[in-house]
Amino acid sequence: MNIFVEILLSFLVIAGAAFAFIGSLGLYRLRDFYTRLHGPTKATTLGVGCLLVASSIFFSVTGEALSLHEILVSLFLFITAPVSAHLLAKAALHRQLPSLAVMQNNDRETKPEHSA
Amino acid sequence: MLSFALTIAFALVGAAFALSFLRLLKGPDATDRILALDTLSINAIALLVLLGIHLASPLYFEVALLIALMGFVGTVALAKFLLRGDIIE
Amino acid sequence: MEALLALVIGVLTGCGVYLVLRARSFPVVLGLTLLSYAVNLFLFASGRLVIGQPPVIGAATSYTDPLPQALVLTAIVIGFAMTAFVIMLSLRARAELGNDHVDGRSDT
Amino acid sequence: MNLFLAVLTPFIGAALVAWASRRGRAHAAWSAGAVALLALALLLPAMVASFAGATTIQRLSWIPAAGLDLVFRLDGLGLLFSLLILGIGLLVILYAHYYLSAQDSLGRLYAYLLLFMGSMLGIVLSENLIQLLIFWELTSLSSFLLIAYWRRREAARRGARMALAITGAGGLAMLAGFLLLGEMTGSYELSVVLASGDTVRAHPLYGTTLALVLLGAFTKSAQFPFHFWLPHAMAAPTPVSAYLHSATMVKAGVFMLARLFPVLSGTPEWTWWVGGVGLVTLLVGAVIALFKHDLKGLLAYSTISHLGLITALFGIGTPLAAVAGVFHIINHAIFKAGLFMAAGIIDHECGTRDMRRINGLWKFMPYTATLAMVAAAAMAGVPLANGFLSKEMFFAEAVTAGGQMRFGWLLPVAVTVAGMFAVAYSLRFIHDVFFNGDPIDLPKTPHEPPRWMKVPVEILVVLCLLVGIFPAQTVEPILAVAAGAVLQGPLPAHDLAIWHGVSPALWMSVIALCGGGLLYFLRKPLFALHSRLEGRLDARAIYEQLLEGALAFARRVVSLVDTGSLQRQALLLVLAVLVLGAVGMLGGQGENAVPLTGTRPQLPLDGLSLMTGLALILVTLAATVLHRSRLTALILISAVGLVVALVFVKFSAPDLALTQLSVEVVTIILLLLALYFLPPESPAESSNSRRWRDGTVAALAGGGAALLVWAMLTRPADSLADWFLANSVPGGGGTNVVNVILVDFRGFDTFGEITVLAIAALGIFALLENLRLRGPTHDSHGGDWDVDVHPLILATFARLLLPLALLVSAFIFLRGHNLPGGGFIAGLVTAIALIMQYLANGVAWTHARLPARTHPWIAAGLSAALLTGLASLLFGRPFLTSAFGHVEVPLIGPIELASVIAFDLGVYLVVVGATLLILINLGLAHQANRFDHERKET
Amino acid sequence: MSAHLVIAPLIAPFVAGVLLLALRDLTMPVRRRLAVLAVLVQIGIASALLVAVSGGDILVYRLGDWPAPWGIVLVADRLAAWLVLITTLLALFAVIHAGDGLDRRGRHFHVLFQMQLFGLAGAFLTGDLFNLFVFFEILLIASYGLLLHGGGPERVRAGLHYVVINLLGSIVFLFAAGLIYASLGSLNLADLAARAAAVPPENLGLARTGGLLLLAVFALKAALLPLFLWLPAAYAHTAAPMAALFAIMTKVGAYAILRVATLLFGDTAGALANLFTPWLLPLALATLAFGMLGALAAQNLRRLAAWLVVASIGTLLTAFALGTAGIAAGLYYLPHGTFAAALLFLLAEAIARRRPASADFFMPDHDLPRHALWGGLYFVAAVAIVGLPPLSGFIGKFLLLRAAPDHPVVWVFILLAALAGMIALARAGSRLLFRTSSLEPAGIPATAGGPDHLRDEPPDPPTGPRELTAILGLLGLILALTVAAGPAVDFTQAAALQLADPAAYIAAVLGGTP
Amino acid sequence: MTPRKNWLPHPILTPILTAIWLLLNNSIAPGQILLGLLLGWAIPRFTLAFWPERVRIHAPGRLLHFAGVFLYDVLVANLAVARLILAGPRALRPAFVVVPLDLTNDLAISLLANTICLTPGTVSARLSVDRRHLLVHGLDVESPEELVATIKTRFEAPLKAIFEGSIKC
Ligand code: NA
Ligand code: NA
Repeated sequence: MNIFVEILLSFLVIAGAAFAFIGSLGLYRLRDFYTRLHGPTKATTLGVGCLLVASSIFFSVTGEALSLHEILVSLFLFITAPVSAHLLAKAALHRQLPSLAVMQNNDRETKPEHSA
Repeated sequence: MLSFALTIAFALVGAAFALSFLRLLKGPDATDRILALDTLSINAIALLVLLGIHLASPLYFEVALLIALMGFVGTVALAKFLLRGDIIE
Repeated sequence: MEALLALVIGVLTGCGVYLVLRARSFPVVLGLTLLSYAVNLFLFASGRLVIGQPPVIGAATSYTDPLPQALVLTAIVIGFAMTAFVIMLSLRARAELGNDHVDGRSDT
Repeated sequence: MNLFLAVLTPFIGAALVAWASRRGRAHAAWSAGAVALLALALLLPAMVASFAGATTIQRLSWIPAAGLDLVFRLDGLGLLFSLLILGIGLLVILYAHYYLSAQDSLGRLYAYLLLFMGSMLGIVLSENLIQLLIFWELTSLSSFLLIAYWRRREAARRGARMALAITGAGGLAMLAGFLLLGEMTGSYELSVVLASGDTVRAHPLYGTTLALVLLGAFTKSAQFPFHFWLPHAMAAPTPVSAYLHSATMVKAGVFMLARLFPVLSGTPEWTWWVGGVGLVTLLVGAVIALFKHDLKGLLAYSTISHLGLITALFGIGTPLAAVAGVFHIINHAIFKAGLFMAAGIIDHECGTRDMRRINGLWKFMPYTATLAMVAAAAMAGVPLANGFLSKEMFFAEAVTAGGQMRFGWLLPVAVTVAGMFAVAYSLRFIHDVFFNGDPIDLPKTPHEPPRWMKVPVEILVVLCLLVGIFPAQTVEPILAVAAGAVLQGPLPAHDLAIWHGVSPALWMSVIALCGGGLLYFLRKPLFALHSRLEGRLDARAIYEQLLEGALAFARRVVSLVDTGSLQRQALLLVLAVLVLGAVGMLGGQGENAVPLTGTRPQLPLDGLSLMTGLALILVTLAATVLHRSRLTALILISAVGLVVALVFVKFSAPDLALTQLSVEVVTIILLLLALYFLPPESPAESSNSRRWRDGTVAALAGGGAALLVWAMLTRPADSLADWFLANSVPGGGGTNVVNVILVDFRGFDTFGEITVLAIAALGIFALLENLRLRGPTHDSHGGDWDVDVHPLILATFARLLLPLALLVSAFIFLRGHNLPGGGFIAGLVTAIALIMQYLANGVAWTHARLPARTHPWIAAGLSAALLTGLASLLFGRPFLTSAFGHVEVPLIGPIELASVIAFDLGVYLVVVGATLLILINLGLAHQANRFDHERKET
Repeated sequence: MSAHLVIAPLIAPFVAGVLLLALRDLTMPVRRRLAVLAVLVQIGIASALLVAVSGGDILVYRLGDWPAPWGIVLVADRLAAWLVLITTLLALFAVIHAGDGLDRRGRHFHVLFQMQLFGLAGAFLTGDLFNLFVFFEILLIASYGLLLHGGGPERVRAGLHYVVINLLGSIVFLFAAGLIYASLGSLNLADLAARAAAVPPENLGLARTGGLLLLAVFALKAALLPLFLWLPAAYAHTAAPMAALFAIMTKVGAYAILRVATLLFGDTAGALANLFTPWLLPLALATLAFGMLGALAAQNLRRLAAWLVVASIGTLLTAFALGTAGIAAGLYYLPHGTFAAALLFLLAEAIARRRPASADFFMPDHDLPRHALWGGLYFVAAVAIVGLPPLSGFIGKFLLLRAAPDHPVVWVFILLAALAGMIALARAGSRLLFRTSSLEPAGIPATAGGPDHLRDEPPDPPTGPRELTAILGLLGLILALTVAAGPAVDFTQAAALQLADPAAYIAAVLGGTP
Repeated sequence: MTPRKNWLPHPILTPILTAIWLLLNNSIAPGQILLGLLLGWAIPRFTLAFWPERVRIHAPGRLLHFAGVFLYDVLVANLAVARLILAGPRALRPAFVVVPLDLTNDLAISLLANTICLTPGTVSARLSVDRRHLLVHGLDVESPEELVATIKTRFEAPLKAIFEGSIKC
C-alpha cells in the first residue's frame, strides 16, 4: 500500500474515531437534553463519514475495483441524523424537559412551554 | 501504521460506545435513552467500518447499511411514540 | 472470549426467565424477547466461536460452521412471527379481559 | 356361529324394539318376546347337545395376537343359565307390559332389558375370559340404565350410580384376576384354564388372583360388605328387579364361582374367603330383611341372604355342596322372581310398598295372595316347595363341613339362625301384607291385577311346586348337566327327595320353622330395638363417605394445582428444565466424570469485546430491574438487540446480524403499537418473597445456560460443516453458504418458516378483527398528545427515502445467494420502507397509495415457493430440487439463473405481505379506535 | 406419483391452504366443500401411505435431492403413517363440524385448519430434528389461531396461557437442538442415532442434557405432569371442533417422545441408552392419576373432557414406557383416545347448545330435545372414553395391562383410573341428562357467578346435520377400531417391532445395510 | 397526465437511482447498468404515488454551490462543537432561537431544518404549525440575531433560490 494512502487512511480513521468519541462524550457529559443532542447529531455523524471515506479508499486501493458504496451510507446518515435529532428535540419540548437555554427572541407561537 | 491507527480508533470508538451505554443506563428521560440508542447504532456503524478495514473484508458493509436504515426507523418510531402515543395513525 | 459469551447468554437467559415470570403481559413479552436473544446466541454458539471467517466462499481461507447460522436465521424469523402473535394476543386479552394481567385478574 | 348369533340377537333386537315401540306398546312387547324366543331357538341345537354331555365351542377370530378371540361355549352350566335368562326374561317381558304405566316408555325399558339379556347371555356363553369380562361390564352398564329408568327420581339415579360403581369396580378387579389367570395358564380360554387348576393353585400369585376374581364375584352378587347397592337398586321398576336382582345379574357372581370352581377352589383360602363371606352375608341379609318395611327392601335383603347361602355352599367346596349351590341358584331364581312380581302387583295395586300401610290384602286379591304365599313358602324353606330341598342340602353340608373343624358346631348353628330369620321375614311378607288388619291410607283401592299380569307369577309358582314335589322328574336332568359342568368331573351321589329320614338337617329345618315363627311373634320389641340401632355400621354410609372424600380430595388437589395462573405454569416449566438439565449434566458424573471445561483452545479476549459484553450485561440487567417502566425497558432491550447483532458480526455471521437488525426494528414498532394501549407502568404487585423466588430461579436458569455454553464452546466440534462448505458452490451455485443452506440444502426449513410467518399474519389478522381498545387521551406525563400528527420534516424525508430503501432492498435480495443478504432480509427492508411511510405520513395517506390488501402477496409468496418446489417434480426429482446455470446474454455477459431465486422471491413476498398485514391492520385498529373515540366524545 | 407419496400428505394440505387463501372471495359453502374435499384427498393419501409401509418398508424422501444427513429427509415408517392417517381421519369430522357455523365466526378458519394439518403431517414425517422444530412451530401457530377462533374472554385468557407456555417450550426446544448439535454434530435423526451410540465421553453430559431438554419440550406438548396445566383451560374453552382436532395435538408430543426414545436413546445407544426411561413411567402414571382427579373435580363437561385428555395422555405414555409390547398397546390406544376425546368434546358442545340456561355445567336444566338420542350418544361416548367394554378403549387398556405383567403399580393405576372415570362420567351424565328441572326445580343457581358468565359465546342453535354427522362419524371410527381390532393390533405390533430396531431406520436413511 | 409520465414517471430519479445502484454494487458491468436502469425505471413507477408533486430544481448551479458551502460548514461546525464539548458544559451558552421562515416549499423547509441540524452548533427543534417559524436550539449562542441572520442568508436564501425559483416568490 502506498505510504501516502496509508497516512491518509490513518488520519481519516483516527479523525473519524475521534469525532465519534467526542460526539458520545457530549452525549455523556453535557447537562441537559438539548445540549446533549448536539454531539451525536454532528460529531458522530461526521466521524462515521470520515470512517466511511477511509473504508472507501481502503477497499478501492486493496480491492480489484473502485469501492464507492460507502458514500451511500454517509449520504444516508447525513439525511437521517438531522431528522432524528429534530424529532427528538421536538419530543423533548413536548415532554417539557428542563433546559439550560434562555429563550432568546420571544415568539409566543413557538415558545417551548407551549405545544406548538 | 494503519494497524496502529486502527488500534487507536478501536479504542476511541470503544470509548464512545461505553459513554453512549452510560447515557443509555442513566437516562434520565426516555428522550435521553432514545438519543443514546441512536448514538449507539451510529457508533456501531463506525465499529463495523473499522472491523471491515481491520479484517480487509467487505462483508460487513450490508450490516452497516442496515444499521443506518434500521436505527433511523427505530428512533423515529420511538420519538413518534413520545409525541403522539399512536405511531401509525 | 468464550467465558464472556457464556456470561452474556447466562444473563440474557436469567433476565428473560425473571421477566417471563412477571404478572403482566408486557414484561412477559419482553422476557420472551430476551430469551429469544439468549437462545439464538446459544444455538449459534453450538457451531463454536470463530472470528473473521464468515461462511462466504472465497472471502477467506477457512470458514466457520454455516449450519448453526442457517438454523438461527430460521429461529429468528419464527421467533419474530411468534412474538408478533403474542403481542397482538396480549392486546386482545387487554380488550377482552379489561386489564393486562396475564391471568386476566383485575388490578390489585 | 349360532351361539354368537344368539348373543347378538338381543343387542340387535334392542334397536328393533326401540323402533317397533313407536307403533304401540303391544308391538314393543311382541317384538321383545320374539327376540328372546329367537335367541332361544338359536341356542336350541347346542342345548340339545349339552344334555347329551357335549360342550359346544364356536370361535370367531378377533384379536388373535392378543389371545382374544370371540369364543362361545355352551355346556351344562351355560345351558342352565341360558334357560334362566331367556325363560325368566320372557316372563318379565310379559309382566312388564302390564306393569308399566302408559306414560312410561315401554320400548325403552324393553330395549334396555334386551341389552341386558344379551350381555348376560354373553357372560354365561363365553369361552374366553376376557370376552366374558366384556359382557360382565356390559351387564353393569345396562343395569345402570335399567335402575335409572325413572331418571327423574333422585333415588333411581343414585341407586344406578352406586350399582355401577360397585359392580364396575368389581369388574375391573376381575379383569386383573383374569389377566393373571391368563398369565399363569397361557390362555384366556376356559378349556385351557379349567384344565390348569393345579398350575394356578400352585402359582405364587394364586392368592392375589383369587382375591381379584372374588372381588368381582362378590360385588356382583352383593356379598357382604358390598351388598348395600342391591337394596338401592330397588329404585328400578319391579320387572327389572324380578329379572336382574333375583334371577340373573346378581347370579353372575355366583356363576363365576361355579365357573371357576375347578380352578380356584380346593384351597384353605377359597374355603375361608368364599365360605366365610357367604356365611356372613347369609346372616346379615336374613336379619336385615326382617326389619325392612319396604316390600322390595325385604326381598332385596332376602336375595342378599340367599346369595350368601349359595356362596357359602360353593365355599364349603365339596362336590355335593357345589351341586346344592347350583340347585339353589335354580330354586331361588324361580321363587324370587315370582315374589318380586307379586310385590310388583301389590305396589301396582296399592300405590305403595310400605308394609306398615299395606294390610289385609287377602280381602282384595285372594288369588294373588295365594300365589305369593306359595312363593314365600319356598323362600322360607317349607317342605313341598322347591326352596326346602336345596336348603336342606345346605343344612346337611353345613353339618358335614362343621364336623371337620374346631368350633365347627358354630356353622350349623349360624345356618339355623339364618334359617329362622328367613322363616320370620317370609312370614312377615305373608302376614303383614295379606292379613294383619286393614290397609292404612292407601292411595288406591287394590283389586286383582289384569289376567295376563298374573300368568308369569302362576308359571313360576307352579314351577316352585313341581320342583318341590317331583324334583327327580323335573329338575334333576338339568341339575345334573349343570353341576357336571361346574365340577368338570363326575357327579357325586345325590338324592333329590323330599324325605331323607330323620337327619340333623331335618331337625335344623324344624328348629328354623319354629324359631322363625317365634321371631315373627316377637317382632314388635325387635323392631323397636332395630330402630335404635339403625344407621350404625352402615356399609352404604362408609361407601358414600369414601366417595365424597375422594371427590373432595380431588377438588382440593385440583384447585390447589390448577389455579389458572400462567406464572405457575411458566415456573413449573422452568423448574422442570432446570431439574432435567441438572440431571443431564451431573447425572453421569461419578465413575467417569468429565471436567466441565473441554480441550478446545479459547479465543483471546480483547478490551473492546469485554467492554461491549459487560455493557450488554449491564443493559440487560437494567432492563430487568427497570422493567416496570415499560418504555425504558423497551429502549434498553432495543440496545440489547443491537449489540446481539454486533456479536453475530464479530463471530463471522453477517447474515444473522442483518436478520437480527431488521427483525428487531419491526418488533420494536409492534411493541410500541401495543404499548399505546397498555398502561405505561407495571404495578408493583410481586411480593418480596415472590421476587426472591423468581430471582433465584432466574439465576439458576441463567447460571445453567452459562455453564452449558461454556462446556459447549470449550469442546472441539465434529459437525456437518465441511460438506456444506464443499458443496455450496458446485452443488448449490452460491458462495454464501448460509444462504445456500437456507434456500437449497435445507430449503424445506425455510419453506416451513415462511409458512409460520404467513399463518402468524393470518392469525393476527383474525385476532385484530373487531378489536376494540381505548388508547389513552393523555401521554404518560398527563399532558395532551402533540398536535402535529405528521411532522413535516419527517414526512418529506420519508418519501425521499422510499425509492432509496427499495433499491437497497433489491440489492440485498439479488446478492443474497453469493453474499450476505437474501429474500427474507430484503422483504423486511421493503416492509420497513413502507412502514416508514405509515409512520411519517399516516395510514390514510399511505393506504391510498398501496394495494389495499396484502393477503394476495402472502398467497403469491407461498405459491411461488410451492411451485418452485413442485417444478422439480416435473423433472422427476424430489420436491425443492434446485437447478442453476449461466446464460450468456449478448453485450451483458453471463447471467446466473437459479431456481432458488424464484423460491427466495416467494420468501420475499411472504415477508412483505405478512409484515405489512400485521402492522397495517394493527394501525387500522388504532384508527378505528380513534374514530370511535372521537365519535363518543363529540 | 408413488415416488412422491411420502411428501404428498404435506403437499395436499399446503396446496389446499394456499388455494383457500387465494380464493378467499369465494362463498363460504364453496370453501367448506373445498376444505372437506381436501381432507378426503388427504385421507386417501394417508391410506395409500399406510399401505405402502405396512409391509415393513421404510420410505425415505430426500428433499431437494440432497443426501442425508445434510439435506432434510422425510421418513415414513409404520408409526409415522399410522399417525398421519389418524390425523386426517380426525380432521375430516372436525372440519365437517366446523362447517356448522364456527368457520364463519372469524377469519381464515379453513386456511388455518389446512395449515394445521400441514404442520401435523410434517411433524410426523420429518426425519430431521430441526425440521421437527419448524413443523412444531407451524402446527403451533396454526393452533393458536384456531384455538382463539371466535374469541371471548375465557378463550382469550386460556389462549394467552397456551401461547406463552408454548413459546417457552419452543425456546427450550432450541436450547436442546443446540446442545444436540454441539455434542453429536448432526441434526438428522438417523445420523444422530448412529452418532449417539458412539458419543465421545466428554460430550456425554451435553448430549444427555440436550436429550432431557427435548423430553421437557415434548412432555410440555404432550401435557405430561407437571407440564400439563395449560391443557384443561385451553381445551375446555376453545370451540368444540377445535378441541376435537386438538385431541391429536398432545399426541404429537407423545409421538416425539416415542420417536426420540426409541431411535436416539434406544437400547443400542450405548451410554445414552434409555435416557427417558426412568422419567417416563412415573410421570405418566402421575399424569394419569391427576387427570382422573381433575375429571372427578370438574364442574362442567368440557372441562371433564379436557381432564380426561390429560388422563388419556397418561395412559398412552404409560404404555410407551413399557417396552415393545407396551408401545404396541399404546399405538392401538392412541387413535382410540384421540377419537374418543374428540367425540366427547363434540358431544359436550352439542349438549351445551341444547341447555340454554346452564350449558354443560352439572346442574339441572330442561330436558334436551331428542333426549334419547343425545343421552344414548353420551352413554356410548362415556363408555368409549373410560375404556369400558366393549369398545376399543377397553381393548387398548387390556393390551396395556397385558404388556405390564411385572408392573403391578401400572395395573393399580390403570384400573383405578378406569373406576374414577366411570364414576365421574356417571355423575356427569346423571346430572346433565337424567336430572331435569321439570320435576326438581330447586338448585338452579342464579345467573351471577353461574355458567352464563363463564361460557365463551352465546348458545347457538344447531344449524344443520353436520353436528350429528361428525359425532356419528367419530363413533363410527371407534366402532371400526373395535371391530377391526385384529388387523389394527397386528399393525401396531409390527410398528412397535419396527421401532425396536433403529438399525433398519438408520440404514434406510443413511444407506448401507442394517 | 402526459403519456410520458406513464412510461418514465421521474426522469431525474431514474438516472439517480441507476447511479446509486451502480454505487451499491461497486460495478459498472453492462449487466449491472441494465439492471440499474430497470430498477431506476421500475421503482419510480411503483413509488409514483408517494411523490405528489414533482421536484423542480430552478438553479442547478446554485445547488452545487450550496452543497459545497454545506460540506464546508459541516466540517467547521463539527470542529466547533468538538471544541465546545471538550471544553465542557460550563463553556456553553445554550439558547433557543426562533427563525422566521420565508420558505414555503416542503422539501426546502425540510432541507433547511436538516442543514441547521448539521451545521452551526444548532438543532432545529420545532416547526410551527403554520410553517412560518422554526425554533432552533443553539449550543453556544453569542448573539441570537446574528445566528438568525446567518441561517437566513447562508442557508435559507440559496434553498429558496433552488427550490422556489426566485426570492420574490
Ligand atoms: Na345392578
Ligand atoms: Na302391613
